[in-house]
Amino acid sequence: MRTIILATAIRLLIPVFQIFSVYILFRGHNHPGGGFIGGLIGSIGFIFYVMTYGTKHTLKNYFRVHLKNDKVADLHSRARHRFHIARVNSRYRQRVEDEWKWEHRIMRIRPVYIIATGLFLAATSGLIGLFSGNPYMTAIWTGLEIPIVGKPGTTLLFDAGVYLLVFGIVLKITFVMAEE
Amino acid sequence: MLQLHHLLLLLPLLLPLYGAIFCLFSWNRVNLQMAIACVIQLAMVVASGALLYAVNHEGILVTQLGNWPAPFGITLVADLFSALMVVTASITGAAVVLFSLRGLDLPRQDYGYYPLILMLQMGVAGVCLTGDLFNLFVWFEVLLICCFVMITLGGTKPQLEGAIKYVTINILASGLLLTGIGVVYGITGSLNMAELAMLVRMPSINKSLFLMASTFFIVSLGIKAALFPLFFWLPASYHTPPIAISSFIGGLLTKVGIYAMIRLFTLIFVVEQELILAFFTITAGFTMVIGVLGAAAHYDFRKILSFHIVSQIGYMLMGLAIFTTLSIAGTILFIVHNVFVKTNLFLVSGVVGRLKGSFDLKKLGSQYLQRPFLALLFLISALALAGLPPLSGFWPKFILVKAGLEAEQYTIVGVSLCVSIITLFSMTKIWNEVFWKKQPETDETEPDADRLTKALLYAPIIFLALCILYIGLNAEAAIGLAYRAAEQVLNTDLYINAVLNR
Amino acid sequence: MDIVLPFITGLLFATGLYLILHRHFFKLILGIILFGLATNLFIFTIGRLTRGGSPIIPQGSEVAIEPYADPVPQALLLTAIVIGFGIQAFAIVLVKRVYQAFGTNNLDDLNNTDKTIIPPKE
Amino acid sequence: MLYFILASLIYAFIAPFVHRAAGKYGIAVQAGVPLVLFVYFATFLPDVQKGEVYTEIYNWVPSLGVQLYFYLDGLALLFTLLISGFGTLVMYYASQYLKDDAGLGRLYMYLTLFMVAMLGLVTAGNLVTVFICWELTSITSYLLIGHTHEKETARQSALQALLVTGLGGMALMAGFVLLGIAGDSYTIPELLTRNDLITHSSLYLPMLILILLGAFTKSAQFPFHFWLPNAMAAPTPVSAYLHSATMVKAGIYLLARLSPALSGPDVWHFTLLVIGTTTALLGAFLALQNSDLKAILAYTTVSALGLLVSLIGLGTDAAIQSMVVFLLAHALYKGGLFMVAGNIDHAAGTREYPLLNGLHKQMRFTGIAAMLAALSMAGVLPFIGFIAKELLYEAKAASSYIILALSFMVSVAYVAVATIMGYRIFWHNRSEPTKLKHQGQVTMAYPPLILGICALVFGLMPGHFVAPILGQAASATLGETIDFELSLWHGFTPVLWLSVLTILAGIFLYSVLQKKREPIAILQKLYANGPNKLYFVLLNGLQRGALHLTATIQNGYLRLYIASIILTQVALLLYTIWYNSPTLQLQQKINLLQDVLFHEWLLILLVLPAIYMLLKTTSRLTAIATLSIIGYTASLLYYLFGAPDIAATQLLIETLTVVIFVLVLHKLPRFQYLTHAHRRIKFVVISVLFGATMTYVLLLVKQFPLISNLKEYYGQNAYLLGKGKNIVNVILIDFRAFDTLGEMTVLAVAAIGIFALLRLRMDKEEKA
Amino acid sequence: MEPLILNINKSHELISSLLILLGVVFLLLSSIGLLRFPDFYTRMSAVTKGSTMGLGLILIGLSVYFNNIDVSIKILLILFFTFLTSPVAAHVISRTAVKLRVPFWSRTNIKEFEDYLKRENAFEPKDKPDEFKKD
Amino acid sequence: MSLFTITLHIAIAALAFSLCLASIRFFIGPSLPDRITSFDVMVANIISIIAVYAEITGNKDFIDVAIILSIFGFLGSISFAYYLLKTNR
Repeated sequence: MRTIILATAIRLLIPVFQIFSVYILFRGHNHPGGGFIGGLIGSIGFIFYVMTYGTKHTLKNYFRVHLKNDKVADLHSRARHRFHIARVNSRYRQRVEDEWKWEHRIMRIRPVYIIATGLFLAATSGLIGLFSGNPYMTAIWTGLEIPIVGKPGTTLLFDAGVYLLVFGIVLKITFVMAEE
Repeated sequence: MLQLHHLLLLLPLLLPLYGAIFCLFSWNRVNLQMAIACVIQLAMVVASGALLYAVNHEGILVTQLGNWPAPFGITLVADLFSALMVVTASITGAAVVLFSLRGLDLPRQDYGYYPLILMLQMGVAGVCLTGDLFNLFVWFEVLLICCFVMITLGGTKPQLEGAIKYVTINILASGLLLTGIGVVYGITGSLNMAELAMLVRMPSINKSLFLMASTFFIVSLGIKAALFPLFFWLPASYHTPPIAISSFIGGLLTKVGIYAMIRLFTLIFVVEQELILAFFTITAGFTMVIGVLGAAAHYDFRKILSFHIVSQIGYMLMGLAIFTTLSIAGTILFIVHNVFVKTNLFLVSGVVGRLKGSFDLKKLGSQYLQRPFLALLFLISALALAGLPPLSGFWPKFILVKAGLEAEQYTIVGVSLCVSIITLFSMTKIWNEVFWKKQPETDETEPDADRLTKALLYAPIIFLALCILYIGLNAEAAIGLAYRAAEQVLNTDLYINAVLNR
Repeated sequence: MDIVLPFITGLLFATGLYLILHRHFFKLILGIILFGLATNLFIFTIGRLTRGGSPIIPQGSEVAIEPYADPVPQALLLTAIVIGFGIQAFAIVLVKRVYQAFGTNNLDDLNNTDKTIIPPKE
Repeated sequence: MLYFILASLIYAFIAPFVHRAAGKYGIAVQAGVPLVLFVYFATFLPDVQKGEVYTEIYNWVPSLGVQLYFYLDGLALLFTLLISGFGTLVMYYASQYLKDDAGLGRLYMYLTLFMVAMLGLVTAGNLVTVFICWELTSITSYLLIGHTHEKETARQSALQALLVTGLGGMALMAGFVLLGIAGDSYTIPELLTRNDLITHSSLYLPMLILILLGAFTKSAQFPFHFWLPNAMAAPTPVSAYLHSATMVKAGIYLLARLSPALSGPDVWHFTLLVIGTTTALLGAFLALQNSDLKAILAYTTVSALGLLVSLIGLGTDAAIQSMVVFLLAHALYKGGLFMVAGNIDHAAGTREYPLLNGLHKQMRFTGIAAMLAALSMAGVLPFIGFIAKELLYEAKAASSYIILALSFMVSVAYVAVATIMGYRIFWHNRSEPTKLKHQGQVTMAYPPLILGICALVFGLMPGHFVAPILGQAASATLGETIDFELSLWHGFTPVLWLSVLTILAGIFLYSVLQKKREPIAILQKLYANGPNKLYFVLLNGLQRGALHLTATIQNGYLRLYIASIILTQVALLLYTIWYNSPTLQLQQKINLLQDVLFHEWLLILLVLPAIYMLLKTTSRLTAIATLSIIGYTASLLYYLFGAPDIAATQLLIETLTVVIFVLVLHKLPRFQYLTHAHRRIKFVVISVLFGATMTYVLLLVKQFPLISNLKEYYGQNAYLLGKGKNIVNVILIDFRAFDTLGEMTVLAVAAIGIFALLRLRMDKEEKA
Repeated sequence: MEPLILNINKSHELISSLLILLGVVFLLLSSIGLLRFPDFYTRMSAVTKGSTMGLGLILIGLSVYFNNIDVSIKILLILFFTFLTSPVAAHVISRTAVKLRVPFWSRTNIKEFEDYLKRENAFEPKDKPDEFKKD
Repeated sequence: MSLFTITLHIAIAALAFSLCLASIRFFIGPSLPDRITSFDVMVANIISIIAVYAEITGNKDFIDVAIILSIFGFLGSISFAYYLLKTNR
């Protein structure tokens, strides 16, 4: 389904969805929204992407992080090396991908890891209360007041866990199914 | 700083959760997952043992999650009964995990078996420890979906075939359970089990509506516990997955359903009790009889065991139906004993199946001469299942019979005794066919197992057999515990006061 | 609306069950989803309905101002919906796999493991 | 005493290893264990003979009133001596008889286990302990009878024995519990003193029936006698042990033990007498019909057990006295004869006595042993069997002449059997002596010889050895102290003449049997349809019935399963509604219809055709789209009634379901109508019923006000304590965050499950 | 029940309600078009423009009513999404329709497409699922 | 009830009516793309209903639902199209 109109629209929409999803996550405490809805919105862009480009392309473009390029590090200064890594990991990743070299160490971000991180965040947000002598999941609040978020506390951590989990799950399901 | 009882109540839930998380993090490294699972299981046994110890010495433990007062947040409660369940589950889980190190084929282990079994344990602990009706539903769903996945893990044809029935019927059950919870909320406006128990005992509550609500719980929990007109999913599916899975599911899950029934029908649904108990009595009788007849009819090792699960659920329900302290104690003891025994029998069948490559009784034989030690282990579990003294099965049966006769419920006692004879018959059928009979000629060669594999396969069976023997021989400890647990279960004021902190 | 929604719920229950009782896979899965929908609607209806007021504390206030809908059934419902989604997704995939493995769309062809077969009398 | 029994129990489990390690000389250890026990119990003789009772109490399960209560009085001591003494002989005999058997080690184990169980049974002073040992003897005897387990018959007989005695065991358990309830105690000594309480209890009759059922099955009384002859499939040492002195006598022991507590009412005496006499006659008759030596012995054992039961049933002093003497005599001669039969079987390879002739030259010692035992059995003068028979006749004569006549007939049969065993096989020389496979082993003849000599010695000097202990046993059975004297010679009393007559008649019967060998056909046929047949019919019926029932119930059709589940739910709901429930105020409801707004009506209008469409469509995609329309409508309803969070979630879920469907849809089956329309009717009925019931429930519940303090609490505190303004969200991640944690777990597992389901395919033939 | 008062003072209410009514009319018209037009392609054209327009008007009316920066941003966001996605969706669906050879109205001038349609036929599957024949 | 509210109620009724009209097209078909189109229109109608309802209740938060629906309605129609193309390929 790679029509040029759809493909372009999707490419544009993905970052919008991402930002919007984080927004929904953060304001969920005071307005409709929250981790679940946010996670779904965040992952929806990738569903589109999978539908238009296929699983492999999606994985290649978004779920491989090029961490290091040792050879380059020898040639350049530290600052340039950092820049290079940033470049490799952001805008120009496709171009780097094309000239495959062993020096690029690639880390796969598996959806399972996202799921596990989400669960871990959610479970651990409760532990903070537990180890301060209260029951599990007792909320601890910071004194700050941030515009959209309100007062951040452990519940926000919990919500972020839900977000990541839902994100990971939708990705996992979509990838597996689309590969069929 | 950290308060111990908060931690104790949570460890049975958090340990498997964190174990599962770490297993997910080490997704492609099975060996690491094995190590994590083993360590977590060991820790679970210790933690649940500590919980039981604490409950035994200090009475009912309560923690209000999130520090919200009782009816508003979610409460975790551990009385003796639930602590016993948790201990039983964790011991069984440890045995099964040990078994599955070598008893389960590697691809299955690779595809998330360990996180699944850990989350399943979390679900079981959640059901046992929660003091909130909706939370109960959530944990039921957790263990349900874990079961779905574990039953289909591997995706062989029989597995899929069994799973489709299992999944459909259990989804229905969940729907009905949710509906029931909705009705209860619609009547009382509360979800906390202790508060509900308090409300139900007030004159202002509409008793007939509450009776109506209880039917949803009878049916949905009855499906999960595999009662008579609702048990069909169990024989359809439990014999299809690999043994390491079906032993855990078959050993534990229906008992969790019975646990929930006992909890709810002693605590909350106490309106029009004669009616409910009469229904339970009839159902218990039919469950026993139909289950055991199914076992008598079949010639497949695992199918026989599956039908026996149904039959034994009848005994447990019978204890609830008689509704005296003694009978509830009998049921509690029966649950504990039956989890061990059933798991162990499944594991024995797994060893036989793994070493001989078949579960069909007609194709097996000569195991008595080839593996006398395994025969002994099987005999211990089988006789315990049939309730022969002085193994663990005898005491709960005796207690139930005693309680039943004291309560003048002669019919159900008679039925239960006849059923136990047929149970004995079907167990000896396995013994006759698998162990005594001469091996029929087959051209299949026996897969050989190395020493470590054998040790890992046998170790959990020996361990569980020792548990069975321990319960049987040192019955006073177990019975005393069960009796006190039953007293706690029936003395609802204790529960209500502990939770609502009055 | 308090009077009409129960009927809709009952209708959805009936339809869902009727679809489940078909022997066709696809209808089974449709029925399961519809049944879940009916259950959700049931819970929503049984916590009394309030037209309009959402359980969100308005700006400038520290407590909720009546009339607002009972937030408890809503919270339960959210959890139930999400759980139901997880299970339904699994069920859909399961049905697909069963269809793939057996090549049949008839549930009645799937009673090999379960059916008790009476052997002929010797 | 506990330590002795425990030690031998533990020894039982290491017996196979001892056997393997010690080889040929292991028998010293194996037989040594019962010997030590015998000696140990013998040390109690002096005390017990004085009428003292030795007790030892350990608490086991005090909460159920279960103790390890050892209660050693005369009766118990008699049995312990029999058991351990016989145990010694049988161990030795087994070591000779099964010299080359691979399973000998295990046989030792089971024999020792069995012995310990029997000892526990007779010394136990607590009903529960009695029952535990009772069941242990059942299960060990199952394992013993099935020793030659690769033979079909052995397995079947073992199963039969187990099922019959197990059935009795279950009955016994219930009976014991009832007895415990009626007598308000589980300790036997206490129960023995509460005869009045028990016999006047309303539970007496069921209790009696249940206990008798247990005792009768164990002691092979009519109609449960059939398992005993079949159990002869066991190797002879086992038969000699189980079926002469020990297991079958457990029932007798139990009756004797409980007789002080239970006797009194006519029903007790009558039942025992009738059943006992019937069994005695039947057993004697069947013994004469058979030609297999072990079968003959088995049936005479059945018959003897019947006599013992009838004696207990008589319950007079004389009857009980004769009971204990006959018990001892029977154990001695029957054990010996079994071993003799085993020796013959071992040497000749057959047990059909018509084939056996003139064996005395080849098996001299066995012959002598057989002769001694047979004489005792026939009740010839200097043997203990004679004393037993005298007493028997005296006891019976005191009650009724009919019973005496019956006893006489039974005794005549015994004489005939004894003649066969002691004379026919060994000294009957009319035809060629049978060729043996190998010479009789002298070592195998020792145990029966010892038993025979015992019978002789006890007969000659009854007062010295046996009278005191037998007296105590009789007292224990009667529940009161009695004078007990045994003497060989009573003078020329009528009873003596009767004895002589018995022997003459028996020899006459024997000679008749020699000529006319054909069994009586009609009776044979009648018996072939007797209890044994009944057992098999029942067993097969059970299996086939179970099969048919299971095939009906577990039929593999998911639809029917679901229909039955839903019907149960509906039935329960309707019953509770009918039983007692507030009526639905319909008028009030109809008035409410005015409140429904126009657009709400329109939304509902949307649902109805959508449902119709869903049922009618033949396109998969349309069905999914219709489903999502219904879902969107529902979410719009949520939205309109103040639940934006649910509405949003429902929309997302609905769309995501569509996506999942779409991703797997082309792998899903096409639409087809598989069920015929007329079949669908009943499903329509069930569905409509279910939907209507749910609607009714909903309307009914909504009729009453909902008083919930949750809503108010959350409304008050969501912002102040939970720091969030969206109450639903605060509930989800703070008040009830634990639910959400569970929900997350479900989702994570579902994802893993979908992944595993799609990727992992263990079926090899199926391509991934 | 309060008396019906046309509160002119609240001019944003007036403007908003007018805009909304206008939008509703657009939506209604597009629905009618969807129902009445003869073939898929004409319906498509009626719908995409009409419904997007109607939705836009309603949303603008909403933002006028609330007159609030938050709401306006959100509404801009919706408008952005709708204006971006609605044509894309229409494009994708019509493309699909052409590929599936959904029939044209008899009076459509089809000649200029003929080449394209022929090329499309090469991609036709051999075994077509039956549901397309039915629908 | 002011005239403004009445106007909005009329608007919402009209939108619901429009929804019904679209659903009629959905039910009569005849081709699948037709259905998808009408599905699109229905989503637009639902968004409008949500918007108007937010105005009736004066609750700004309700608009969020509209945003979410506007995103996801797109996903629905795209995935239907995806299916049609995928089975057709």
